[in-house]
Amino acid sequence: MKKTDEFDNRVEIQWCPGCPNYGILNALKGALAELGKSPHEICLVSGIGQAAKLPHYLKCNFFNGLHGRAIPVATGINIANPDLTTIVVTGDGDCYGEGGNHFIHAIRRNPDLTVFVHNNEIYALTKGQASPTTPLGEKRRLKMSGVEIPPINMPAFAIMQDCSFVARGFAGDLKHLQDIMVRSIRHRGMSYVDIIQPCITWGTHPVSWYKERVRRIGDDHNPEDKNSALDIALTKDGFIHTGVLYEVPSGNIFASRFRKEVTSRPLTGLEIQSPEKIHELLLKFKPV
Amino acid sequence: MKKTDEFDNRVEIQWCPGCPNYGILNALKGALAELGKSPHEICLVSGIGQAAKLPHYLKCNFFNGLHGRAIPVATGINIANPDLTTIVVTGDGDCYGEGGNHFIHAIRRNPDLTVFVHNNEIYALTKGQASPTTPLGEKRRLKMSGVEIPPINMPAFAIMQDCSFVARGFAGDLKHLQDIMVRSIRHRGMSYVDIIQPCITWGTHPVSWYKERVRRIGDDHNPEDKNSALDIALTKDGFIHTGVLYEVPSGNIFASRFRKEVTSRPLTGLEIQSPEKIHELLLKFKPV
Amino acid sequence: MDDINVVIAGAAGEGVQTIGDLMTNAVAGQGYSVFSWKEYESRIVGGSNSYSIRIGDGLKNAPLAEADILLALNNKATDKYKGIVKKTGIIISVRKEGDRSIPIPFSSIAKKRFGEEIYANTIAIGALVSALGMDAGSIKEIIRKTFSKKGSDIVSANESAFEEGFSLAGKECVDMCPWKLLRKESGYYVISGNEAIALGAARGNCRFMTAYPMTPSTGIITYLSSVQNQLGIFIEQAEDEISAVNMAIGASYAGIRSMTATSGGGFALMVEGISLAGMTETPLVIVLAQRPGPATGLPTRTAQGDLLFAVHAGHGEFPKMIFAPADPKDAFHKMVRAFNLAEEYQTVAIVISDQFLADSRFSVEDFEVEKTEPYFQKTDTSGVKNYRRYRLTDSGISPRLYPGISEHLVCADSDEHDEYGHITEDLVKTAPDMVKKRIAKLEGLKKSILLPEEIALKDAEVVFTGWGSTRGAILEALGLLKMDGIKAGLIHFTELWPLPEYNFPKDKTYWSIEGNILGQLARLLKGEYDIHFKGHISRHDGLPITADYIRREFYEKNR
Amino acid sequence: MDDINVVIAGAAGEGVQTIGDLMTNAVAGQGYSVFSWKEYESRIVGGSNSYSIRIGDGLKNAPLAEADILLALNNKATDKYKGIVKKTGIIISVRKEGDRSIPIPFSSIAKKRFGEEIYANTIAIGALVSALGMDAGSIKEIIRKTFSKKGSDIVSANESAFEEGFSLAGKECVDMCPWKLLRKESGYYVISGNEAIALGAARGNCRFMTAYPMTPSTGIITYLSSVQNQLGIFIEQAEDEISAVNMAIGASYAGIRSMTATSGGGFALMVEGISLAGMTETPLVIVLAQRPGPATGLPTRTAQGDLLFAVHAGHGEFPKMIFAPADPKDAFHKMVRAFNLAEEYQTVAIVISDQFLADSRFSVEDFEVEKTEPYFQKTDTSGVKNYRRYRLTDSGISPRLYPGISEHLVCADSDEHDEYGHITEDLVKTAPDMVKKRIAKLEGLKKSILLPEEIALKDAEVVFTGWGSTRGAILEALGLLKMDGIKAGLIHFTELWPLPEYNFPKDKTYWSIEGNILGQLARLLKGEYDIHFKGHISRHDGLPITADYIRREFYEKNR
Ligand SMILES: Cc1ncc(C[n+]2csc(CCOP(=O)(O)OP(=O)(O)O)c2C)c(N)n1
Ligand SMILES: Cc1ncc(C[n+]2csc(CCOP(=O)(O)OP(=O)(O)O)c2C)c(N)n1
Ligand code: SF4
Ligand code: SF4
Ligand SMILES: [Mg+2]
Ligand SMILES: [Mg+2]
Repeated sequence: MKKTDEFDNRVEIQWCPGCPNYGILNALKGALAELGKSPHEICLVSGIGQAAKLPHYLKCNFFNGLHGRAIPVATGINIANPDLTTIVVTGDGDCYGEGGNHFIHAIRRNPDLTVFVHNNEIYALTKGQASPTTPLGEKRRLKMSGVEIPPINMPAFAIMQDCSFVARGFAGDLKHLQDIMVRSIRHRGMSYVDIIQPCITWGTHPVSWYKERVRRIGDDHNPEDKNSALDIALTKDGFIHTGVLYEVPSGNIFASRFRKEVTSRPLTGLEIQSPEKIHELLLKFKPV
Repeated sequence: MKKTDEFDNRVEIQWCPGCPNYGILNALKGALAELGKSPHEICLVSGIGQAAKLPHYLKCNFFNGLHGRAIPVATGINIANPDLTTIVVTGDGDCYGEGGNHFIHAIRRNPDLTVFVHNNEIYALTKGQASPTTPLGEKRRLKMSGVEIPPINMPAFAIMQDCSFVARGFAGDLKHLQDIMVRSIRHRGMSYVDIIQPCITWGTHPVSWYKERVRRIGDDHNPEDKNSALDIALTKDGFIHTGVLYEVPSGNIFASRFRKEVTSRPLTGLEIQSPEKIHELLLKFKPV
Repeated sequence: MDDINVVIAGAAGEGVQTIGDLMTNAVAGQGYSVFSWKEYESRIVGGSNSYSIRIGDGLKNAPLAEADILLALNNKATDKYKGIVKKTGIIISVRKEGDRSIPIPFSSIAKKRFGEEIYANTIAIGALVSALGMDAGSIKEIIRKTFSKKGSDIVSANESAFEEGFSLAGKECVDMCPWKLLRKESGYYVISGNEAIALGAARGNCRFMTAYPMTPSTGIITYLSSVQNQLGIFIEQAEDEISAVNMAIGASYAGIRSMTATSGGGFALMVEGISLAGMTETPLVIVLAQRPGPATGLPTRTAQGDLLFAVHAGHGEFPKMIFAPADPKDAFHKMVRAFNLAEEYQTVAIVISDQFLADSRFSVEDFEVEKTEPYFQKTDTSGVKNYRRYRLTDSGISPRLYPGISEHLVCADSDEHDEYGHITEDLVKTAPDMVKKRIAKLEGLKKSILLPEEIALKDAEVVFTGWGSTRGAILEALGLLKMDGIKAGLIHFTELWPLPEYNFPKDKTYWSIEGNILGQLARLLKGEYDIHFKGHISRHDGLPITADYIRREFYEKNR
Repeated sequence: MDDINVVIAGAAGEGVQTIGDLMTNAVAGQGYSVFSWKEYESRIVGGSNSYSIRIGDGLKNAPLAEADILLALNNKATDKYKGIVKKTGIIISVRKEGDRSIPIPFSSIAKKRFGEEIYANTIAIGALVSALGMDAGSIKEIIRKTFSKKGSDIVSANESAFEEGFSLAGKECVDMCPWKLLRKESGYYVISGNEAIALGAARGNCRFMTAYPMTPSTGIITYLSSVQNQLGIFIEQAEDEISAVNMAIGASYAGIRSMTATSGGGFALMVEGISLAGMTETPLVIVLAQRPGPATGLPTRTAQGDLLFAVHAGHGEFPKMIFAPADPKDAFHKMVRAFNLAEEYQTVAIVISDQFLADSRFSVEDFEVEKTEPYFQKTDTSGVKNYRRYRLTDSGISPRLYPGISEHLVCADSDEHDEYGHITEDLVKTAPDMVKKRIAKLEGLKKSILLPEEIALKDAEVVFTGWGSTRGAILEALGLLKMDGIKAGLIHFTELWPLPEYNFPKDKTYWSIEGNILGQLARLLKGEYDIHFKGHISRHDGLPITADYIRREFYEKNR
């Protein structure tokens, strides 16, 4: 097996000391090592935010793009070269706020990507505004009397829309998180993990508060059972349920018809378009 | 009661003869008359598409804006003047495609708006491409071998996210549609009606095909029962279930805290900001 | 038989498009050059549309304001368009309309004779073919082919309908119709700007196109989607334009040539992505098909209103290129150039077309497909230990590799970054150096951009400046003015950013001709060169500029 | 005691901001003018930040490159910043650093004496207060107030920490610290550009602000949200910038003054909305707080790189206004003007600031709150039977009503429309007339826009052109150059689009000074006026332009 430190680099990390993002970074390195991947086989794609800085801290190819737009970029990469292990690293603001439209349509499109959402229920990099997952009543910058609109439940939406791998992880339970990551990266088709990642600088609660509220989903849950998965995702018992909620073999994977009918090779490997083909098509524009 | 023809105007309608949009237009006029509204009390807001042309054909105030952006415009109007009956008229492409992010966040924000989505499962104005609601396998421009990605189920999402009024109407069952419209406009908070509106020019099926597949939801369904509403929305039995799926009293309506704490009057009616207030606040910037 | 303009008018859905397309192909099939352009409203049925077919012996790729033959499918259309018919022209219409008209009540005859209104179109075609003095036999062949899938009954009914129209018009034509389109040996391609752009992209080795539908750009992806398997180009409809531009950037980063296309409003949504391509130095080709704005504007009409917006699109400072092809053949080659230069300079190339170029069908003698070749940057990394995606170089061009193809890691960043692609906050050296590196590419680019085309400059007293799709009309206007004794020339731009080193002759009087109200190219030129304009000929009513229009405006404004 | 520059440096989260804010207030509270600016990295903890406080007798609202006093909270900060300390200056730092330094190991003393590192900041404040020769009593009072909520133990520990720092520094200071900040009677407002913009908007009767957070614009909505109930301004965080701009447009259409604010990337996303406001003729105010691009760029730094983008933002052609305030007082009034003119001309006003203006704290003697007044268009509709929202007028300005306020229907359309707001396809008259109507507003606007400010023009040989927040630094540079015997003047723009009628004096040598690499204002001026530039002084490293920098570059480029 590969070693985790193969993914180390010497870039200075800009997160606050003690931020749970460090744990997620390590879990990801662990998962990649466990999967036997090499840095050049991986491409991390991110937007902007604290989470979105992660690709800089892991030796790999990466594209650190615009706020909210990681998923389309990753989809494009996947089109060009499906042999790359392409992983989106994003935040709750990045993915569910600015990038909300791409996320919901990516689920339909089902590209062979893995999406990790560092969900800290806040816009951390911009210093503490509410995000789409901030619970009702929590105090956030611009909403100092408490947030008035309810959070979005994206895991539930994803299950409902038949995203074939939906999980929830916790940055305070790294072994479990690493397992989930391994499974999600192995999964063919779009896999999605919402990772609870307390922000210890701007957030309302310390990591310990979350630890008390996290419950691993029991073995009695069958991840192929959509109703039960949806039930767990919709449960509002004050607990955060972590584990794989939903996992079924992916149906149509993005671009599969094209790969079957035209070429199964990465498009990066195609020969240059022959001028003969162009002549051939042009001829159809010559009326006789 | 008002008369429907109070809402007639003399603008030439640009829809194809026989398009079910005519029926929706009439149902809306009927509903507004039934509610006793006058033209100047109403503001229709739309984006771009065939559906989005509707405001031109009904005597009222309107803002016919950009493709996909009707909901934010309507939300802004609602902030300024909640006394207006503000109704969004949009299409499946407009609302679930280009405007998807606004729709999912509007549900959370819960402004006192009504949203009618003319769902023809196609981009009609641009001549027949697939929309986010086009069923798998249907042939559409750009996808002449059949659409490969599954449709989005927005009514289910809306129910899941506690949108307090979710219904489905059918342009081939206008009496029923008008009833639903009346109820939805009366509802306080965001109400949302997805209206099946076959496109007889570019669509795959004639109105009769839909007629065979539409089933009114029975009286045994309790619209306050969220689980049952979700069940119906998620049902894939080949039938289209019309009626009010979900209706509960709205929780926090958008801006209600501000209306309570600051002013319940429309902001359009406020006095001009007094310079004294400015002086008062400026003083806080004078260190002593 | 040198220059005949046929205008077909009617409501949307009434057959204008069908008749126009069939006649265009039929006439072209006889060996004539044709130029067809459409004028239609943003609706699917109704309204009033027109389809003009200009028929020539040699190339005549520009719209004419006047018609030799008007075929009006309903009375409203007759009323609206009869004014454009020349004194020597004729009208074929439902009712009698003056001396020089051939009345044929298409629908009622169709209904009476063949039981269905649907045959009205074929009757009209028959009449037109007769008026043009064409050989009925070969056109009947086309009709047979067109309807062959519908069964022999339908075929023979259409044949009869054709003959009916042919003979009805034939009788009336006798003294009025001087035209005789005999079959010739030559042959032209007949192609729209959108189709040529699509094929040019394919020739440039584009492998991925994604777009969100928007008139008048949609034709590009529509055509490509119909040949995607043949060409091996992956096509994806995006959920919005923001996704489209970012998908294209992602695919390009990963190593395939990618593009998107849109119109003004969609382009506006792509602007942040343009800046991203500039910062990450990712090649990106965007086609911007203009229509009149602002906002939704006139969605099915034409304009040249987005030039300054495109040139300055994107926050921050970075190099980009702007092309504006003059016609389909030019568009074909410009696409190849756009892909080549976007790759060479690792930045954005915007190809600006407009509804007129996008939708009109032009004749092309020879595409010279081989004239422009796709070329590819080769980065030799043998011996490279320490690969740096953004290595500082004098040209500003860094070695570009693709992720996953080698052991070298390819790191792209939208933040200001160091040579490796990692975020930097070093304001002393790294950050300003990177700014300079990106801007340095402008130097090379300015040399790669083609100089404007100079026409009849030497003797000219009046010189017009133009850009893009108006070239054909302006050329024709030069001819008209020459007949009036005016020595006029043209400096025409089809590559317009960054503006190249160029000296405008000093002793001329300059006039700009543009499809916008502000004179956008003129403004750009004023900012860059030492040039003054005496006047601006501007069209901003949604219609294409014609030679006629230019002459009229020139006299009007020159008084 | 006329001009002292104090620089506080350390890691993010270490207290630089806290110390800087407290000292700014303390010094200002003593009656001095202060000017503070921050320089920080895009991270929450760590890195290296600085906070400069310039203290003066009169207004000194510009950054200085050199420091009289450096307070360095850790050794890395000492290393990075010691170079900027003047020969006559001193360093207060953890370790001894040359002759003129006062070593105070803040953290270890804090830990030793008070059990917690947290008191290090208060020790540092004590030292600084001592070095500046300030009265300890009044500053202690501020410290008491600051910590009063935390209980008396904390208050007294902080008092002791303060005294500890005060006396430690006092001992070393003896020969090194000439400064004596005695309390004075005068008093200034100390305010950031963002806060002044927010209050200006309130003064302009803004009733709705919506934005998506984006550095450095966020301060505006953050401040307004803290006083929303007092002012009666509704605040909403949008799900993205596209929503923000469209919500603002909706609210404005419905009758309340509305605004949004963002930075380059978010502005890019709003561009389609800008075009919408132009077409529907809806007043809209957008604040664009610049930071270095392209793309994410340097998110916490400053630049003037988005001018040309902003001027040309939006597809199609329509009038818009661009303001670029020089300082907070100017920003306050510009906001009122932006709201007034956006309403008068029914279109978009963009107010361009930058990170330097947004975040720095400036002294203001008197805001003259009453000088600019919000004024409102009144539309008399008594007797109007047939209300037309887009009635054609010579000025291009049509009678604007709000929906629901009267029986008159207010119909707004993003398509080209007739006078009633209904979609038109009439290309003969309605469409081109509407284009002309909108563009006609430019005439009035050009007269409403203020002429540039002229400084020392008469005798000047060299004339600089500048815009926006660089005014303070350029003014100071004029002074430096004067001492060198160079006669320099300034033409400074704070309202820059549409450019007004203006004659640049002919006999001058022009240089542009801008926080960008391409000389964007210079390009704009070249396109509009008859002006040539001898050179461009450009800063593009993310830092604000200083007088020093201007002088150095001027000599460098003038050799
Ligand atoms: C178009 C655009 N809008 C806004 C921003 C500013 N911005 C950067 S990160 C961020 C929020 C990040 O929140 P999240 O994704 O939850 O990441 P976190 O910092 O919490 O990990 C915002 C609003 C931006 N960079 N680009
Ligand atoms: C930004 C932008 N992108 C694309 C378009 C082109 N466009 C106009 S309507 C439309 C689709 C409309 O589909 P839908 O909302 O379902 O309306 P329908 O015509 O089917 O009623 C599109 C893509 C546009 N006007 N603006
Ligand atoms: S601000 Fe919060 S999320 Fe960001 S690095 Fe610090 S602790 Fe982590
Ligand atoms: S194209 Fe379809 S949706 Fe549009 S008007 Fe015609 S029938 Fe109706
Ligand atoms: Mg977050
Ligand atoms: Mg539709």
